[in-house]
Amino acid sequence: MSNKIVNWFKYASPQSFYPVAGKMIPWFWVLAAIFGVTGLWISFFVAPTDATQGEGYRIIFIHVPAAWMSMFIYVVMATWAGLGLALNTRLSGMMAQALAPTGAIMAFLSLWTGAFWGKPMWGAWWVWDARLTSALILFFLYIGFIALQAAIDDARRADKAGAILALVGVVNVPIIYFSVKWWNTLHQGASVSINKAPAMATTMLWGMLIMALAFWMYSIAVALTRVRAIILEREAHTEWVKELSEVKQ
Amino acid sequence: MLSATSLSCVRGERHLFDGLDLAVGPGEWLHVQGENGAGKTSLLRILSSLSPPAAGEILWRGQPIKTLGEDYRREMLFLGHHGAVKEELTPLENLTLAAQLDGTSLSEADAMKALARFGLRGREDLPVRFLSAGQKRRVLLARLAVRQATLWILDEPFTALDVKAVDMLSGLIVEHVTGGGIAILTSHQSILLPNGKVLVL
Amino acid sequence: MLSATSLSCVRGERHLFDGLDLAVGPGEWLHVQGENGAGKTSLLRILSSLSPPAAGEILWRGQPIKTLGEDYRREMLFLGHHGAVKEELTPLENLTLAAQLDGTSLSEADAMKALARFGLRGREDLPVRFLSAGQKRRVLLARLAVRQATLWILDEPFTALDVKAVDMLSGLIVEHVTGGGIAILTSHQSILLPNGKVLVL
Amino acid sequence: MSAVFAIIRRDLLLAMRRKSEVLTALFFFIIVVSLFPLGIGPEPALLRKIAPGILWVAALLATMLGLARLFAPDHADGTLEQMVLSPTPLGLLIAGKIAAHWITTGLPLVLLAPVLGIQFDLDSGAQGILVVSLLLGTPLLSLIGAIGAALTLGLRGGGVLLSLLVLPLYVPTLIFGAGAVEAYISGTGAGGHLSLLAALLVLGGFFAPWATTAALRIALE
Amino acid sequence: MSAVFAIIRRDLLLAMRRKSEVLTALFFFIIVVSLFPLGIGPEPALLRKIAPGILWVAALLATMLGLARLFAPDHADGTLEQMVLSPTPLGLLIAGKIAAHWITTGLPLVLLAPVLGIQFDLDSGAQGILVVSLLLGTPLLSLIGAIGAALTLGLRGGGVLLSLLVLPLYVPTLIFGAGAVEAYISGTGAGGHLSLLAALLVLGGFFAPWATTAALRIALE
Amino acid sequence: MNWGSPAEFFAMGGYGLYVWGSFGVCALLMIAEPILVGKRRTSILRSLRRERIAETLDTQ
Ligand code: HEM
Ligand SMILES: Nc1ncnc2c1ncn2[C@@H]1O[C@H](COP(=O)(O)OP(=O)(O)OP(=O)(O)O)[C@@H](O)[C@H]1O
Ligand SMILES: Nc1ncnc2c1ncn2[C@@H]1O[C@H](COP(=O)(O)OP(=O)(O)OP(=O)(O)O)[C@@H](O)[C@H]1O
Ligand SMILES: [Mg+2]
Ligand SMILES: [Mg+2]
Repeated sequence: MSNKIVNWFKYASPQSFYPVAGKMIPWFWVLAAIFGVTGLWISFFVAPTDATQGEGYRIIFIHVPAAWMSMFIYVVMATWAGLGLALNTRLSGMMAQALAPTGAIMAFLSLWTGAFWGKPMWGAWWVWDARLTSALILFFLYIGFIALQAAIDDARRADKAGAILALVGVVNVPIIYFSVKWWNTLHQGASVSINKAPAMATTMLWGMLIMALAFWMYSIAVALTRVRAIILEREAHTEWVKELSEVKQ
Repeated sequence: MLSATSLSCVRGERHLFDGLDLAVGPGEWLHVQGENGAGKTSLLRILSSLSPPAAGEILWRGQPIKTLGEDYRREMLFLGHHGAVKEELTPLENLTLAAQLDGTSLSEADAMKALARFGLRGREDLPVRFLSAGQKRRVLLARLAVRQATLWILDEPFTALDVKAVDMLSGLIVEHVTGGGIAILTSHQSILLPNGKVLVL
Repeated sequence: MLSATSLSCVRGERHLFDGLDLAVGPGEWLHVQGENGAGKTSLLRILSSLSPPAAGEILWRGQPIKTLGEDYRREMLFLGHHGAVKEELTPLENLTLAAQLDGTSLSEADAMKALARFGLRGREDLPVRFLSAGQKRRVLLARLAVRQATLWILDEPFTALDVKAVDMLSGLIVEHVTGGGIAILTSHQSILLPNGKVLVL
Repeated sequence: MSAVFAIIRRDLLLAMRRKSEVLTALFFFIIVVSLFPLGIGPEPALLRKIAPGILWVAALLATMLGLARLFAPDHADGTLEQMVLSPTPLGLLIAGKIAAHWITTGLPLVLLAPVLGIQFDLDSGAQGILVVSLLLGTPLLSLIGAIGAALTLGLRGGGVLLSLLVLPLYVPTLIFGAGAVEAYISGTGAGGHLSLLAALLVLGGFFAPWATTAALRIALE
Repeated sequence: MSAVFAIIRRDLLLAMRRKSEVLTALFFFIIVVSLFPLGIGPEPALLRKIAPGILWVAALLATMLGLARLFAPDHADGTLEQMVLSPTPLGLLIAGKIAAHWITTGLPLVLLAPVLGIQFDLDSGAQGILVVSLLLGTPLLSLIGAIGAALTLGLRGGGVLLSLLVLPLYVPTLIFGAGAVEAYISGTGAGGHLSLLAALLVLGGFFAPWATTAALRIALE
Repeated sequence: MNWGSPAEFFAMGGYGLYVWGSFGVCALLMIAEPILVGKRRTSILRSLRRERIAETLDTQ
């Protein structure tokens, strides 16, 4: 038991995490590529044309994974942030900081692909639908987190302040989601809303799931690469960084 | 009795000090000296528990101040570079409100007496923003006279004061120390008071 | 040659001074002394044309500074309580931008030299808000070394400086004055420099 | 406890001393509300329809404007350091400051809202709901805002960063607040919205002072 | 003249150094615009109708928020004193500061407005008019705002007092700006509104720096 | 297989703009992000190496 805790803390130090992450990154890239290629192949060549939406529906294969990842990454980020506040480990803050830009990109992609889907399907780039609106707010939360950390020069302070914001945000995300949903259904104003996926063909479902896996692997790979850069930046003046082979050469 | 063992302070990548030990007992005062940027202000902020040290521990009456918390803060008074004085309020209001924040209360007569002692008679009701640089500092220092605290931590208390005020403040410090209090202060001028220790950063 | 005749200054209902005359010629410097609140800062702001006197006139080379306007300001340098130093910028940027505002330009090498002279070597690229109280003042004072002005008006220039920096600044003032410049300054400490006049408020 | 009242009294005194502060938050509210008819045009039916939304958005912006000054002056002159070092628990002092902020900015808005409602031709029932929704909502705005104010304390460009952090968190308050009035007007009853608002207020009252305190400690380190 | 460019360069440098400043003004704009549908409801027809008004009011508020920081930091750290004492005429320096303010806050709004127009389903012609009206209007907002910023400099509660002074002066800009887009949508042609806006801009360009300079001198006395 | 010819593939049944607009931006971001992260890494590594060299020069 105690052995396990020791192990855990060992990997929670940037020094020992750095090489481990370095070894894992290529694998995640490989997995991302495999799932990506398979997913794309299914999306374009296996999945049949949709009865109502024609070929336009193929956007779903990136739209839904991006939307999922944007929500999932926020939760993971807040978890790391909470761990950082509770256990005062340096690595946690770095992880949260490394995840935020990727999460923001995913949120942006869900908005962008959604808009490019909405235009042909609804005739408008944007409607004030509940899901769209809450996705937009999630994007703002990411931007707020990134802007706050960018505005603080002291890394430790940035970590802690970001952690508080992320935790406050994670409490608020469900509240925001349900309030927006309720707002929209009460008004019943929107002439259109996202119709539940039309009895999705199993190939479509598979394509979507595999693409989601690809997005997942991609996110992990990028976040790990970024966290390694952050570790180097923050630990620049420690002995172990100076002893790294990539620094010595 | 305040003591610290192997304190260190890091700002950016600069180690301001490492392995610093100090101990000041009742009836003693400590003069922290050093060049500009040596880390005096940083040390005082650490000792007052405003910022945590990079390493090391600070003990008050033998117990770490981190665990003491409020009990330490109740016995300690920190006056920094900033005035902690509201420009819109008068010296009198500043003084009474500061006392209330500390959880004590201060009668108007006592407050007036403290202000008069610091040469602010006739300015009790003038908003602080009209006061001169030195008069603003005096309002701040009047808190020393009214707040009961065992440990004083003062960052450059003599700044902007004229000769008379410097004497007055020195007198106050001597009184505090001989009464069993402790004072830690920084100053670029030399201070001739009894029972002083010097720490050079 | 700066002279003033029967200046007076009123703040609120308080007459800080009335009928004040002064004259400082090339190669001389004036030490304005007085208790806290005597009106030193107010006088310096009047002399620098920042605020108008309640009565009286100020002449520069025999002409009233009000009509001289820019011509006076070009020959004069005023450094007040405030830093006029941007906390977000580095000392180097602060110095070069201040020079550009004055309509002159300053090479990076010269700026580095001035900063090094004031003991800021190695801090040229650190945003000013990370500097200590004394280091901030030094950035401000480095302007003295780079700006060509005949008349220096300095409000408490020695504040927050350590002994070494005080010597350095004194040296700079002596150099300026012996070169035919004029300096007017306030300080609560006595200053031992040649050719000084004293004005007690 | 007396320290809490002392801090409320002090903040109110400061607000009075700065005279303009309370009044101008109010005037900001009035002017923003009045800008819309100018920007949108004078059709009464259209204006009545958008009135709850506009009044609520204006109230939200007016509260938000004062937020940057919630802790900044105390930070600049060192009072905040003294508060951290005070023997009274910081959380209590912060709660006092938030209360004072609401009294000086939220409460006046609540009192003034009915007058502005008249400009938009709201009936007295809708006015009542508007006041109740603001009475429940504005303290929540102060509570949430305090977290943002503490997080951005002392940062360059803090004012705008603050709104970036805080506005997304204001969304539920806005939706339930404006929603209550609209629901009343459309005849579905405002009860649900108002009780959700009250629930959020209780939640905020518990957590916001705590989060604010933590953020302030970090800002001062 | 080189001092003017120096000051523009300096202010842009400061804006970059504070990193978030430019971006957050933009995001404030986006978020405020997004708040209105949340307060008013999602009906596309209604939203399309009020879109020009909302976009313009939000642009106006976004410009206004940054105004308090136009002179205040320079005042607090004594730079403004040095500018007054500088041999370069103060009016030129002030014009430089106003230009920098527009570049950092007004220009990004102009560039972003079309994206937000999409959210309200404006067609491309209306978008064009919106951009042109903002291009003429936002410099005017900076110019007028500078006068207000100078007048309230160093006053307690200045931020809110500032909006009180400035917002009424912004009314003509708002009416012509939002009016231009509405006129286009309703088919009456935006030419008249836009040329009035241009005339106001020329007028403002002449008088505002002068008035600002006078106000600054008074504030510093 | 859904497509008779490459042209058909790129037309996406008339939805080409939207489908490729989505997939294109997605691909763009997912290529740009790793490149930017890589740049960040190489720049910090470069400055670390430079510091190392400066240090060895100092000690000599
Ligand atoms: C800017 C526009 C849009 C945004 C921001 C957006 C956002 C989202 C989000 C956040 C999700 C995940 C929700 C969840 O899993 O519960 C999602 C899923 C989905 N979206 Fe969108 N969306 C947009 C436009 C569209 C359009 C135009 C369509 C189709 C006409 C669409 C179809 C779907 C489908 C089918 C799902 C999967 C639903 C499910 O898994 O239950 N979206 N979208
Ligand atoms: N991020 C940073 N990177 C490098 N150095 C830093 C950083 N932040 C602060 N410093 C340095 O830390 C020191 C802080 O010193 P401190 O304010 O404690 O000095 P001090 O002894 O009080 O000086 P003074 O007599 O001037 O008041 C300064 O030398 C400053 O340059
Ligand atoms: N509105 C007012 N009513 C009455 N007195 C005022 C008013 N405004 C300023 N004063 C007084 O004017 C004086 C201003 O002095 P000034 O700042 O010039 O002093 P100083 O000589 O520079 O002092 P120090 O050594 O403390 O810097 C102070 O005594 C202040 O109390
Ligand atoms: Mg110091
Ligand atoms: Mg003075």
